[in-house]
Amino acid sequence: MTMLNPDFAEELKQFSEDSALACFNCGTCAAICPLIDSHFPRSMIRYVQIGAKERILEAATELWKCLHCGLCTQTCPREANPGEIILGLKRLVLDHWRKS
Amino acid sequence: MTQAKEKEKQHATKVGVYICHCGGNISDHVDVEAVRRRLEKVPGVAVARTNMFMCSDPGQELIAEDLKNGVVDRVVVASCAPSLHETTFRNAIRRAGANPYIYEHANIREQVSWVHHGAAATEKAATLVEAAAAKAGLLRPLTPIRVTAARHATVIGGGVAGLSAARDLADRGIPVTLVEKSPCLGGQLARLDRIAPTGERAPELVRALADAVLNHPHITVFTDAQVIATDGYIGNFKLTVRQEVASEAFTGTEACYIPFSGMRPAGPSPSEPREFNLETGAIVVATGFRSYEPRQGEYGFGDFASVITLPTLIRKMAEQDTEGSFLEIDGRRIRSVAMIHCVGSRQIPGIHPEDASGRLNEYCSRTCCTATLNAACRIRETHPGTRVYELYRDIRTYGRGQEELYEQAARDGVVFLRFEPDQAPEVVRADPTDGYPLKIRVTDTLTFSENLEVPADLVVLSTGMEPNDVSDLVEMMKLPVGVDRFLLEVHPKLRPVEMPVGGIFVAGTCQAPFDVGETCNAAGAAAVKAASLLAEGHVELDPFVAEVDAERCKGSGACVEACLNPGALALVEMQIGGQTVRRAQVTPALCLGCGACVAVCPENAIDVCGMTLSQYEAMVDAIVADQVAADALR
Amino acid sequence: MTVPSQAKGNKILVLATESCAYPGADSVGQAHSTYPTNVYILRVKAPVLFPERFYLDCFRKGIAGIIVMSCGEECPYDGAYHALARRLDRVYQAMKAQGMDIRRLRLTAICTVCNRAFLNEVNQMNELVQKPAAGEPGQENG
Amino acid sequence: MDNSRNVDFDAVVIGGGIAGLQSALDLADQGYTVAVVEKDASVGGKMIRLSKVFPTLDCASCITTPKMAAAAHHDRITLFTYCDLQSLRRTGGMVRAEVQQKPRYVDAHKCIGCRQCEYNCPVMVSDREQGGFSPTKAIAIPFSNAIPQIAVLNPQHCMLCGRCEKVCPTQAIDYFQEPRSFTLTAKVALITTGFEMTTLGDKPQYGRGRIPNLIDALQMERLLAPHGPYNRVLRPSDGKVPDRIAYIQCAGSRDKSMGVSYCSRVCCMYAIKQAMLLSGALPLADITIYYMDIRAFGKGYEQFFQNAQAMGINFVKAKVAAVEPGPDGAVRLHYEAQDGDGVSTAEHDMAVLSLGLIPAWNPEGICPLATGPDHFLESPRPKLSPVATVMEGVFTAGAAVGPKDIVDTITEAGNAAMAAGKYLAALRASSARKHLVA
Repeated sequence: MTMLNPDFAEELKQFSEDSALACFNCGTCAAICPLIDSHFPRSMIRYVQIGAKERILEAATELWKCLHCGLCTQTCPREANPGEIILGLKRLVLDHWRKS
Repeated sequence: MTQAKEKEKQHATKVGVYICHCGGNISDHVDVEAVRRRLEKVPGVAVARTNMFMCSDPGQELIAEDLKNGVVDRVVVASCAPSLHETTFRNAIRRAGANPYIYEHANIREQVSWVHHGAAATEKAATLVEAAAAKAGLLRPLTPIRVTAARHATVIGGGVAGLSAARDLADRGIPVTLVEKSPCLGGQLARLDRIAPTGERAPELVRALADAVLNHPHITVFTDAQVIATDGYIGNFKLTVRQEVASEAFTGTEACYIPFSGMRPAGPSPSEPREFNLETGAIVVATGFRSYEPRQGEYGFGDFASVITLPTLIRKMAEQDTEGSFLEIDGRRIRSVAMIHCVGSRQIPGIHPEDASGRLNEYCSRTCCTATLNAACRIRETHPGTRVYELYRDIRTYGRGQEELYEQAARDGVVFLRFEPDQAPEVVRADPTDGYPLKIRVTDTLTFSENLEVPADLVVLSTGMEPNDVSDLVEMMKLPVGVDRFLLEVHPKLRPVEMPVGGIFVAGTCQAPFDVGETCNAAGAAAVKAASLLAEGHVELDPFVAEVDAERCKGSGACVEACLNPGALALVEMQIGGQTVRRAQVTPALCLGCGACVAVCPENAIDVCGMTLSQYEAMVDAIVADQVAADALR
Repeated sequence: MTVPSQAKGNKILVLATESCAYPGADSVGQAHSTYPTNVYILRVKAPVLFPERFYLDCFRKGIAGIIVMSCGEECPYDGAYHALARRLDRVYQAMKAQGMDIRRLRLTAICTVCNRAFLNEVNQMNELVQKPAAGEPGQENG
Repeated sequence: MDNSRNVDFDAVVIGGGIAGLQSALDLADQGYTVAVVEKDASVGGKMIRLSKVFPTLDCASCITTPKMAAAAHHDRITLFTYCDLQSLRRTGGMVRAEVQQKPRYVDAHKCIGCRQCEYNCPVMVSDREQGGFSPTKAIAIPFSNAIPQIAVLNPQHCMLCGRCEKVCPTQAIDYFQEPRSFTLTAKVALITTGFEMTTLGDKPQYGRGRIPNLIDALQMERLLAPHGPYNRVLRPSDGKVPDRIAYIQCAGSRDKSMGVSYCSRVCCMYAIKQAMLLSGALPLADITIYYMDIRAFGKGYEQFFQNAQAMGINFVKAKVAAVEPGPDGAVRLHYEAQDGDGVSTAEHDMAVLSLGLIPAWNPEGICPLATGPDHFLESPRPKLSPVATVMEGVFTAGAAVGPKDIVDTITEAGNAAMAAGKYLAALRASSARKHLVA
């Protein structure tokens, strides 16, 4: 059982634009992503929404598979800017690694 | 009329038979040409024609031309169910200058081509059309019954729909009486605060509408009042209204708005219950809805004080109307609110339990998604410290400005979780270490069906709509009720605000869940039908009523005894051949046309116009004709 | 030659009320369900119109079965249903007196969405009229 | 239909779809005279082009044609078809509508709708009324149940061979017909201009309309219609009976990458309706609806959705991200299966884009009506008077004022007729008062 942690979104604000909450989980970004055949990047965005920071850290290496081609951001129906969120998460993870 | 004479008459008429392909709906299964060829040979049938769409303009024109040219004087159209197009063709005949009651309809789509296939379908279609032609041969021109209509309408229910319909009718110059059960006007709208998505204040909307109604010279309002008896018919209803003594004494000389109750008209109310009669031409039923009451234990309702319904939340928030980092409810600081959608709506047999009377609300209540999002946005705006979670099945923000509200809620930080109906969230007491009194366990499909826990100080149930219990009106006025228990219109597209009893209309949430704007549309649509009805001062009714053959009637009185509508039939003294005799007489506007009298007359002296016993006998003869022919060959 | 599905002499007459059973039959059509072709539906305002002799005449003319599909207790004409039920009792007595199988006349209530009930009724009656049995019209004395 | 001179009415209705027809009928039944201005050659709007309608599955033609005929035959209603509205102004308490009738190249008074011109015309033209799947002629009656039944010549394709002129029994062909302008005056106006669909080309990821067997929902309406192009459902590229059919929801709604952020309100229900009709027409076919939220909000709609699930129609919660052509005419979809294995592809024999609704008319330059951010007409009082506009004496109903299904449109049209009727009654009363004073 994962307990939701809504404060994580706040924490992320210092690293990224605050658009993860705009995502309505349609999956376009995951399906359009040419590199990663999983739920990525929606999985990361969803973890931000529910505040599952440890999940993001566990799967951190996935973030670096993203080459920022911009397709997800271009096609996002809610303009949630998935590319920017992934970039922010990279910063967050780096910061976490630096601190630990 | 003797049988021989009737036969003679049947053959003296020229029946036109018009068979519809229905663009393949019929002709894919019924050989329409074969039917036409067979009908052409039937004695009494002058012409038989076919058309791709008989209901289309060229189709109707075929009939009109034949009538105008004197080729036919009786008409049979074989097409879809009569409920769809009987009126269409009667009107076409009327436009061609003929009497619309020389028409008979044969249903060869719903009752043939859609249920039978192959040669047997064609055979049956032909037989049904032959039967219709046999009846048509015996039809007589009839004159509609003209009834004067009281230029007055009664609206039952003083919520948005009732107020709006009353004002509409009164603005058209029609005097209106509005009867409201409770002491106040405004209905369920008075129990709301800000209305999504425009943010308008419900009390202001109620006040505006109620003021217009209370100050209207053509509207009389009775609160604490109910219709307890109805009588009469379209244009001439007689209602008995009972007004109770107001539960709380109110003697104000001006109407006043009571928050969460509505607009209280100026007093004083009667000191004793009173009953009075109303004569009215049309009735608008606008009896509204009530909010679903969750069952004991449903998502913890009743088990935990901090599980409340959305209407309760709206009221508590409005009454406090505070700003501040955290929402406070009953003095408790709310850090986290979880809102659960579809409570008492979209219930599924086998998953959701039925209530004591076996009912299940399988319908969507239409308004709750937006109302919930609206409340969530409001909380996030005025109490940014309070977290909001929404647990939903589908977000149904279908209306204008509603999808935007959904996005705004998301951007304001509302977290959405989606559950499948067979994996409903569970509201449980949290562990002391969780720091919250309650938590909700949910299998969230947005998070790859992981099991998540939502911490909650407050759980809000988005309860759906149920129609108000109007079984007394349903009984009295013979109103049809759908499987969803809302009042059932005649047809959602052809006659969306009409009840089958002429002159009775339906408006608003007693018919289906609607939001405020949709309710006003429904009220306007009902009002426009009532206005059209009452505009002329008289109403024309179908002439399908009993008729006495005074020559045959011996005055036995059997019909009067059998008659189901007191007053429709009576024995009266009249002069026949210089003698005073007692004979049966019909009051057409009161006759229901049921035919109870027909069956009991020992002299066959009474019949229902347009559906006489001999017409039915002719149809049966046509149906068995092939057997008779086969027997003859044997 | 295949036997036509609509063998002679097995026609079923349905008297269907215009406010309940007749739209009910239409609803069966809208669902594109199928039922035997020997079922002939006549639209009636209220079956209370028909005197006893109408039913007996129909059987005499060769109708094999009659189903009166009324609105039941929902009947829009107060009291008509009971008057109808009493009348049909008298028809049953007459049928018995003539040695007819009284199952060939059925009184039932069908609503506008009673698709399954409608199909049940017509299928049951069809089964009955397909078997030549004692009491078939015309064989009363056999 | 003599429109050579200016004519006075109580009300002018702009748009002869179901909303306009219903308002016109409800106004005329109250005793008012009504002019209906329709841009197409036939009234009936989008509804007459549909196969069947949800949730009753009545045939659309059976509900629309009686209303079309009733309006056409009503003593107090005059139809002006094939007419564009040039301007609509209020002056001196009156509404003046400048209207231009497009040339049919056929004399409307002489044409008897016999179709001899159509039968004899040698030029085949793709029939837009049949989704472009079957041909019509360069001169033709617009469609079988059109009202009025008057032929229209398509000048873009006509070769001026003269055959139609030769065979016309009433000498109705007029190759030199010019547009005709006239003015209608009325006391109130109703704007019921309806909607158009977004286009297949809106999203590059959906192939911009160039993927074979990826069609739009209105085209599927024609394939399903009893009087459709093939009289059965076949896929357009090769005439094969499709076994696997997909519906792509929100393919023109709720998607800012396509410029439409709102919900088009009807697509869930029309997709479910078409899926049910398809499973009736092709009982063995696999039908899948890819959706984000099923919005079955109206009376009887949820039950309709449940019935579709019970019939075996598959519902997959996913927004299709991209579509591309597959082998043998198949259509390949890419999506993220939320409950399954993440990113998935699926091949279907054909796929239908559930396109969204956009307004069919823009008041800019024609009349001073305001539009909202979604470009539909603005309704300043959407709660208590959804049919009011910012112009006095001008009312609106139906999809002109936001996407709407037929049931809601018909009810709203009734309310618009009520509002217009009230306005007319008030005018009548005040002019009577003036008379008394004078």
